Amino acid sequence: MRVSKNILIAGEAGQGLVTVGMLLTKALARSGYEIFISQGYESRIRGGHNTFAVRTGLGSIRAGVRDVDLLIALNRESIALHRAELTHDALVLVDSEHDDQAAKDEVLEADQKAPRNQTLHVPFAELAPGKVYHNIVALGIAARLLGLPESVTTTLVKETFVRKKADLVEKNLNVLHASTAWAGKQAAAFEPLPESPKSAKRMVLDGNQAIALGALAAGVRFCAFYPMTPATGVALNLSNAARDLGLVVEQAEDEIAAVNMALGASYAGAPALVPTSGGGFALMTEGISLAGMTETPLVLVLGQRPGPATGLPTRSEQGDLNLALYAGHGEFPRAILTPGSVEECFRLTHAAVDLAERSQGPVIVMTDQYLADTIQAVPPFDLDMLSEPLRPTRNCDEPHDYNRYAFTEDGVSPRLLPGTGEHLVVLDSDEHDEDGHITEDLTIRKRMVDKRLAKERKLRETILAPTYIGDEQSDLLLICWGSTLGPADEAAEILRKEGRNVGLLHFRQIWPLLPEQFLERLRQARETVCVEGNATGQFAGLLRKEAGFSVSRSILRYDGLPFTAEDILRELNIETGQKLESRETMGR
Amino acid sequence: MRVSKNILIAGEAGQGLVTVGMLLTKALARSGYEIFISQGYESRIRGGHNTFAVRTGLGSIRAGVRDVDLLIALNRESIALHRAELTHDALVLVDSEHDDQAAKDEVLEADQKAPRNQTLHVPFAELAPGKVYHNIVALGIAARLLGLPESVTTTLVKETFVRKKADLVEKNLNVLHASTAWAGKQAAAFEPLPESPKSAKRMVLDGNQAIALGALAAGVRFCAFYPMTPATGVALNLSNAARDLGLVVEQAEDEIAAVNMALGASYAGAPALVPTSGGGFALMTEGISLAGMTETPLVLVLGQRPGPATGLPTRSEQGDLNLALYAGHGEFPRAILTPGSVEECFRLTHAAVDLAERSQGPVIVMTDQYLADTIQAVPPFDLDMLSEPLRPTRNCDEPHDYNRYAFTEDGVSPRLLPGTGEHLVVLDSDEHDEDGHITEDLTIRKRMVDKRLAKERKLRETILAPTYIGDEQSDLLLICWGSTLGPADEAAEILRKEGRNVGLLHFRQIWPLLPEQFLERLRQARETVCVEGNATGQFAGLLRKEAGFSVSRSILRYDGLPFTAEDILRELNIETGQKLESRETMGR
Amino acid sequence: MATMKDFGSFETAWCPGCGNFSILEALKKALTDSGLAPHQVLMVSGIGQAAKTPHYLRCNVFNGLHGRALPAATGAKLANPELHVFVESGDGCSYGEGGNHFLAALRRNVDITMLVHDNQIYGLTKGQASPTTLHGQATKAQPQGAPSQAFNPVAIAVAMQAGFVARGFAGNPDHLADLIHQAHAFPGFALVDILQPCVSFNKVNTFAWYKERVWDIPEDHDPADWNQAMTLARQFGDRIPIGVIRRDPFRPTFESHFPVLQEGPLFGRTPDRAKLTRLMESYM
Amino acid sequence: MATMKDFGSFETAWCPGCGNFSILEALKKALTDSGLAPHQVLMVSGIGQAAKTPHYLRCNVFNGLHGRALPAATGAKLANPELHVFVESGDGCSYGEGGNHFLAALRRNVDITMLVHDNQIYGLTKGQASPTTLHGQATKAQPQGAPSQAFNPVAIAVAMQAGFVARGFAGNPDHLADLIHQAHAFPGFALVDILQPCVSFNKVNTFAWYKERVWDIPEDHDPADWNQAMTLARQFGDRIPIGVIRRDPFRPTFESHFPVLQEGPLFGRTPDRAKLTRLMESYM
Ligand SMILES: Cc1ncc(C[n+]2csc(CCOP(=O)(O)OP(=O)(O)O)c2C)c(N)n1
Ligand SMILES: Cc1ncc(C[n+]2csc(CCOP(=O)(O)OP(=O)(O)O)c2C)c(N)n1
Ligand code: SF4
Ligand code: SF4
Ligand SMILES: [Mg+2]
Ligand SMILES: [Mg+2]
Repeated sequence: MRVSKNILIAGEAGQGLVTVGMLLTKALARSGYEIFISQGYESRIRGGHNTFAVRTGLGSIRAGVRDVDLLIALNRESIALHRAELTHDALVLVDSEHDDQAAKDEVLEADQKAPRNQTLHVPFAELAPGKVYHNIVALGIAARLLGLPESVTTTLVKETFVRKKADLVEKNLNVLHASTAWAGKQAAAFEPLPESPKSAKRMVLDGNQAIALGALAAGVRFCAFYPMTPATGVALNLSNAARDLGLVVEQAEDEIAAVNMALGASYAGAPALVPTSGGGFALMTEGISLAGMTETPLVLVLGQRPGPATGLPTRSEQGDLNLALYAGHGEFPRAILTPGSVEECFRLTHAAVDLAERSQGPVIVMTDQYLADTIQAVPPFDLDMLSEPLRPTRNCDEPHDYNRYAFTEDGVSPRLLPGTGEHLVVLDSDEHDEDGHITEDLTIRKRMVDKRLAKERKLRETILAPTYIGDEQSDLLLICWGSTLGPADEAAEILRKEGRNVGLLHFRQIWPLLPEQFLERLRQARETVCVEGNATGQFAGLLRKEAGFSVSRSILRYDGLPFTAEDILRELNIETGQKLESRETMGR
Repeated sequence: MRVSKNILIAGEAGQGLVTVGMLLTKALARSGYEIFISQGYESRIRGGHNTFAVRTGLGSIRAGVRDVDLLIALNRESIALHRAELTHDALVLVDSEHDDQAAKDEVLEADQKAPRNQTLHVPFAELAPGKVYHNIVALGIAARLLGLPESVTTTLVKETFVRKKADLVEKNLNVLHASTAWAGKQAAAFEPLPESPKSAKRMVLDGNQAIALGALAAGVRFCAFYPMTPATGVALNLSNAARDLGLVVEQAEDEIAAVNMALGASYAGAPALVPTSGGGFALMTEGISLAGMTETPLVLVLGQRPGPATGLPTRSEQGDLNLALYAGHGEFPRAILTPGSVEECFRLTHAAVDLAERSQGPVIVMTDQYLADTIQAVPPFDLDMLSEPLRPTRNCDEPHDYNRYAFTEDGVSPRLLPGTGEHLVVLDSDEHDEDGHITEDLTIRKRMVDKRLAKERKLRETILAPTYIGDEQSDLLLICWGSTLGPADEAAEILRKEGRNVGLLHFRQIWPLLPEQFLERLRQARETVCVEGNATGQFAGLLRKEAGFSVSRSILRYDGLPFTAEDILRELNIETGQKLESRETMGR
Repeated sequence: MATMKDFGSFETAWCPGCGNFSILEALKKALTDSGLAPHQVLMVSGIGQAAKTPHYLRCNVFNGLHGRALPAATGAKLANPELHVFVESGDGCSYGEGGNHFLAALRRNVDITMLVHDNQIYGLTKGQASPTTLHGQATKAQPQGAPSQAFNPVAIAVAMQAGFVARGFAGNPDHLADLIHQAHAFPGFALVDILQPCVSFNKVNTFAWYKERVWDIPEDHDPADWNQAMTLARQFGDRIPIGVIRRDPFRPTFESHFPVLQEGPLFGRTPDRAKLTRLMESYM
Repeated sequence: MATMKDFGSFETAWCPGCGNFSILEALKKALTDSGLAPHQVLMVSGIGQAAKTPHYLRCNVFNGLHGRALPAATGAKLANPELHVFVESGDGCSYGEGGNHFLAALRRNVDITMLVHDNQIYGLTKGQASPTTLHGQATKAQPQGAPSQAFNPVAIAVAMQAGFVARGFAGNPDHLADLIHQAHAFPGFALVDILQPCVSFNKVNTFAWYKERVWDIPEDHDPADWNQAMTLARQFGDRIPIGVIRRDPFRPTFESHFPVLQEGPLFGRTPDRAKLTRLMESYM
C-alpha cells in the first residue's frame, strides 16, 4: 500500500532549491522512505521560477503528483503560483521577512480557498547567521515536520561540510539544531510521515546518473558530447568519474564531431557513448547512418525536450520517437531502448552497450527531461549479477585472410580491432566488399544490404518484451513507453483499487518491435489507450505500422510538463471518488 | 502504340559518351521521336565503366529497358559487359582499332550466344582526323542507321560548334558527312526507325534541369547548396541562369550553412531552394526543424542515392522516404512531392514553391539519381498557364500591432517581410508568443503546437491525389511513387495488352496522405503490389500506418540500379509470351 | 531620428551583474548613433545567454539555431541588402558550434556586423568550457582543466584577412558603443569580440580580471598595417588591448560580386517570362 | 622492417596524370622510412578523390564521412594512442565541410599527421570551387568566378599555434616524403598541405603553375620563430614556399592531459568493480 506526501520547494533559479531539496531527499531516503523527485526549471541561470518536488512516503512511488502537502516557498511569488495545488490541509513555509502586506494577502487568499491551509512564518534571519545557511534552516524544519530522526540530518550535514572549511560543520550543525528545535515548538498541525521500516542503504540517483553508472558498469571507455539540456548530465557524471574509472570524456566542437569521434573510438576498441538532445541528435543523423554502414557499435543517449528547433530547452516531451526511428539516410538496423524509471536507466544503458557490440551498430537509449531529472532511491546495483558485455576479439589466427565484413549467416562479421595484430581492419562509408574496400560491384552491394539488414533479425532475438502489469485479461489497457511508465502505473493502480480491470503495457524497447510479444494483449483489451508525451501520437502510429493495431484512443500531453496520474485519470474522464489514493490513505 | 529501340553508348568515364549521347538524343528529338535516356556512372572522373542509354521510338516512352538493340562500344570491355543484354538481332559498333584477337573473341562469343548479332567495325581513325572527332563519327553512323535526316544532324553540328573556333564547324561537318556516307554503305541489316510524324519543337531536359526551370518559373530567388551527387545539377543549372534571371546562388561551406542561409533568405523575402542528397539532407535535419518552428517557407530537393552513409554515390535508390518523412526533431507539418517524370519535376517544383509559402514551412521534392539524370523530350512549358505562386505581403496598416505568429483559424499567420515598413518581424527557434518573442508560458506553448499542426489540415486541402491509370476496377494494382512511375507504367501496359486487368497508382505526393483519395482503389484490387527502390518497403509501411492497408506484396530493388519494366514483370513472375512489347512491334 | 528609447526596454532573463546588460546598452547607443530606425535593423542570433539579446531590443529578429547565426544572416543580407544586419551571439555559439561559418564569413566578407559576447564559457548550459576558455581552466565539464588551447578569434580574423576586427569590453560601454558604431559603418564583414564577465560560471575571467588587463589601443596604432594588427591581436594575457585592431577598407564586399544585388532586395520581383522562354529554347 | 612493397600496390580510380599518384608514392616512402608496419598504421579519410588514398595502401583504414576525418581520427587515437594515425583528405573535405574540426584539431594538438591533397578544387563532384580556390577563378558552379577569398590553411595553422606546419608539392615527391616523415615524427598535431594538380578540373593551378612558383624554404629559416613562420605561411602568389614552415616542440599533446592514456589503449580493460562500488556508495 502506498502512502505519500508531496513536498514542493519553489523559488527562483539561483536560490539554492536544489541544495535544500537534495539534502531533504537524502534524509528521507536514509530514513527509509521512498522518494520520487521531479524538477522543473526555465532556460535561464538566475530568476524565473523553478521547482523541486519531493514526493515521499511508503510503498512504491513511481511518479510525481500535482497536489502539494508541504510548500517551501523561497519567494513570495511561489505561493501565488502554487496556491491552486495546495491540498485541503497543506502547510506553507514562508520566510517571515516576506511578511509584508502583499505576502499576507497571498497567504490569506490561499487560506480562504482551502480553509485548513496553514502558513508557517519561518524567521530565517534569526535562525541563520547568513543567507548561505537558509537551506539548512529549511532542511531542519522540513525534516522535523516530517518526523525524520535528527541523527539522520546531523550525519548528513556533517558529511556535506566535512571536506570544506573546518568550522563549517559546526556552524551548520548549530543552524540545523536551532531550526529543528524551532519547528518542534510550532503549533502547526502537520502530520508526520508514518514510521518507516528499517531498510538497507539506497542510492539517491537521477536518470542521468543512472545512465552514467550503467555505461561505466558496461565498460564504456569513451564519451564525446556537446552540451545540451537535458542530456549534459550524463556526460558530466562520466567526466567526474573519468580519471578514477579510466575513461576519456571529451567535449567536442559540435555534435557532428562528437558522433564521429565516438565512432573512431569504437572502431579502435573503446566502447563509446554519446549523449545529446533532439537538436544535437538531428545533427548526428549522418553519423548514425555511418554507424549503420560501417557496422560500428555506438550507444546514443537521446534526452528529449520539446521541439521543434530550440523549443522549450528545459522542459519535457516525447516528441522525437519518429526521429530516433528513422534518423539516418539509407537503411540499416538499430535498436531503441526506452527506460521508464531511474533503475531502468541503469539496466537499459548497460544492455545497450552490449547490444551495440552484438549487433555492431547504433543503439539509442531514449529518455527525456522528466526522467533525466527524476530522482529515485534505488538499492545499489549488484554488479556481480550483471552479464559481461560482449567485447570484440582482438586477434585472429590467419591475419592475412581477415575480412572485416565477411558474409555470415546472421549478418554479424567477426570484429577485430586495428593495431592489435597483423590483420588489417578496413572500414568504409562507401559500399564495400568483404574486405572493407570500396566497391561499385552491384551484386556485392545487394548482398551487403542483405547482410546488414539480417542483423535486424538477430536483434529481434533479444528484444526486451514490454512489461505488463495487471490481471491476465484487462478491460482497459493503458499503453506507454519510456518515462510515462510511472504516472501510467499509478493511474492504473488507482483505477484497479476502484475495482476496474485495468492493465498497463510498458514498452522499454520500442524498436525493433515483435508483435507476437504483445499483440494478443492489445486485442484482448476492450479499450486500449496510448499515453504519450507528444501531440501526434507517434507510438500509436508505430503500433499501426508494425502491428497493424489501432489503439482506441490516445492521451497526449505536449505543453512541456510530464504526465501525472491525475492527468491520465482526468483524460480518461472517469468519475473517481478519490482524487488520488495518497489523500485517502494518509487518513487526514 | 509504342515502338522503340534501345541504343546503348558505353565506355570509360572521360571518353565523351555523354557528348555523343546528347547529340544523338537531340537529333532524335528534333526528328520527332520520343526519347528516354538513363545514365549510369561510377564515382570517379576517368576510367571505370559508364553508360548512356537512349531508348527511342514512337508513342510514349517512360522508362529505360535492359535489352540493347544498338551498342556503341567505346571500348572493348563494353562488349563483354553488355553482351548478355543484346537482343537477338542487335548491332554492335566497335572501333576497328579494337580488332585485336581478344576483341574478336568477345564479338564471336557474343555472336554465338545470339547468332544474328552483327558487328560493325568502324574505322574511326580513317573517318576522323583525330580523337576529338570520334563522337561526331559515332553520331553520323548512328543517325544514319536509325534513318534520321542528315539535315537534322548537320544543323545540330553547326549549332554546336558555331560559337567555337571558326574552322571547327567545317571540320566537324566533314567528319559527319563522311561517317554518314560510310554507314550508308554498310551491309549491316539494321532496321531504321519507322517514319516519325511531324512534331512541334521540344526541349531535351533532364530531371535536374526541369527542377531548376520549375524553380525559376515559380520565382525562386535564392539557392544555397553544397555539392552532392545527384543533386548538384539543380544548383549548377540555377547558377548558370543566375545572372540573367536575377537570383543569388551560393555554394555554402557545408549543408548546415546551406539550409540556414536559405532560411535567412526566405525570411527576408527571397523564395529559396536547397538541393542535396541523403547525407547532406541528414545534416540539414536540424534546419528543417527550424523551418517548422519558425514557419519559414523552404523548398528542399532531395535527390536520393543508395545509402547508408556514402553508399553508392552515383547510383539510384528510393531509400530515404522515412528520413524525409521524419527528419527534424519535434513535431511540425511538411509536404513531400515525388515527381515521376521530367515533366513532373518541373510542375511539382513549381507547386512546391507555392506550397511552401502557403503552408509557411518545409516542402521536400524527392527525386533520385535515376530521375535526376533521366532525359526526356518535353514540349516547352506554357508559362502563362502556370498559377502565380503566393508571395508574402510586404506591408500592413497597423505596423505596431503586427504579430508574426498571430493565432488564426487555419494556423497560418500573416507573413510580412522585415525592413519593408515600420512593422517588426520577430522569428524565434524557441517556443514563442504571437509576437515571436521567446516564452516559457506553457499554455501558449500548447496553443502554438496546435497552431503549427493545424497547418497540416490546411496542407490536406491541396494534396495532389495519386494518379491512376487503368480500368475502373483492377485485378492487379501496381503501386509506385516517384521515379518508379515509368517502368511500372510500362509493365502495367504490357500486362494489359496481354488481356490482364492491371491498374497503376502513382503517388506524386507522399505526404500528407489522404486515404480517401485512394483507399477504395486499394481495397477493390484483388492483388496490390508496391514497387519501390529500397530494401525495406518504406512506402508500403507508410500505407499501413496512414491508411491501415497492407499491400499483398512488395517488389523491391536496391542494388543501385533503377527498375525496368522487365524487372517488374519478372518479379511478378508472370509467364508472358512477349519479352517486351517493343520487340514485337518492331516486327523483326 | 530614432532615439535609444525607440529600441525599447525589456525585462531580461540574465543574472544580476552579468556583463550582457552593458553590452545591450552599448548596442542601443550604437544603433542610435548610427541613425538607424528599429525596422531597418535585423539582429540575427543563435542560442545562448548572449543570443537572447535581440529579444531585448525593438528590431527585426532572427533568433535561429545554436551556432547558425552567420549563415542565416548571410542569407538574409543577400536577399535584402538594404537591411542592416547584425549577428549577436556568445563565444560558444560563434566559435564553437559555429566555427566553420565563422571561417566562411571571414572569407565571404558580406556586409554584416558580428558582435560576440565572449564570456569564455558556455553560460546557458551552465559552465562548460568554450573555445575561448583558457587552457587548463577547470570547469564543471572539465574538472581536470580545459585540455585544448584557447581560441583567439581576433588573431584568426586578422589571419583570415578580415576587413574590420575590434575587441571591446563590457566594462567600458561607451568605448564599446563606439566600436559597434564603427563596425557597422564599415562596408564589409566586421567583427567585434567583446570581453564579457559571466558572474555565474566564470570565476576566473571576472570583471576585475579583465579590468586589470585591458588597455586602450593607442592612437598611433595603424589598423591598416597587417603586421601591427597581428601583433596586437595576439596579445591576450597580462595585457589585452581593446579598440580597433584591424581595418582594411580595400577588400570588396561579397555583394559587389553579384550584379543582381545592385538592384536592391530580391523580393517582389516576378519571373521574367521572356528570359524564361529563351532559357527553355536553349534546351531545344 | 617493412618495405614499400608491404604497403601494397593497387589499381586506382584516379585520372591518368593526377597529382595523387605521386603523393601516394611519397606517402609509402615516408611510412617505410618511418619504420612502420602496415598494421601499426591507421589512415583516416573523408570523401573525395584524395580520400580514396587509404584504399590504395595496405594499412588499417577508417574511410568515413565527407569532412569528418579529423573527429574520427581523434576518437581512434584517444582510444588507442599506440596507433600511428594519419588523416588524408582533400581540400574541400578538410577545410570546407570539415572546417570546424580543423580549428578544433589545431586547438587540441592530438598526435595525428594530417595530409591534405590540396588541388584547390572539388574533384570528385566535378569541379566546384573549394575553400582554397583562388578568388575570382571561374568554375562550373561559379561561372562568374569564386566570390570568396581563398583560404590559406598554412597561415591559419600558424595563427592557431599549430606545432608542426608544412607545405609540400606533389611534383616533388622525395621532398614530400621527407615532409611526411618529419610530420609523423613530430609529437603532436602536424599538418602537411600538399599542392596537387588536378588535371581534370583545375585548369588554372596546373602542374606548370605550381612548378613555376614553388621554392624550397631555405636552410636558414627558423621554424621555431613564429613571425618568420607567419611570413612564409602567407606567401601564396608568385612564389609559394615549400618545406617545414613552423615547428614548436614545446606544445604539450592533448593526450598528455589524460593520465588514463599513459596506460595505453582503452580496449580490453574491464570495469573496476571496487571503484564502481565506491562510486555507488557516494550516492547513498
Ligand atoms: C545544436 C545545439 N547544441 C547544443 C545546444 C545547447 N546550448 C545552448 S546554449 C549553449 C552554449 C552557449 O554558450 P555561448 O554561446 O558561449 O553563450 P552564453 O550562454 O555563454 O552567452 C549550448 C551548448 C543547442 N541549443 N543546440
Ligand atoms: C555530407 C556530404 N556532402 C557532400 C558530399 C559530396 N562530395 C563528395 S567529395 C566532395 C568534394 C571533394 O573535394 P575535395 O575534398 O577537395 O577532394 P578531391 O576530390 O578534390 O580530392 C563532395 C562535395 C558528400 N559525400 N557528403
Ligand atoms: S550565466 Fe553568465 S552570461 Fe549568462 S546571464 Fe548569468 S552571468 Fe550572464
Ligand atoms: S578529378 Fe582531379 S583530383 Fe580527381 S583523380 Fe582526376 S585529376 Fe585527380
Ligand atoms: Mg559564452
Ligand atoms: Mg580537392
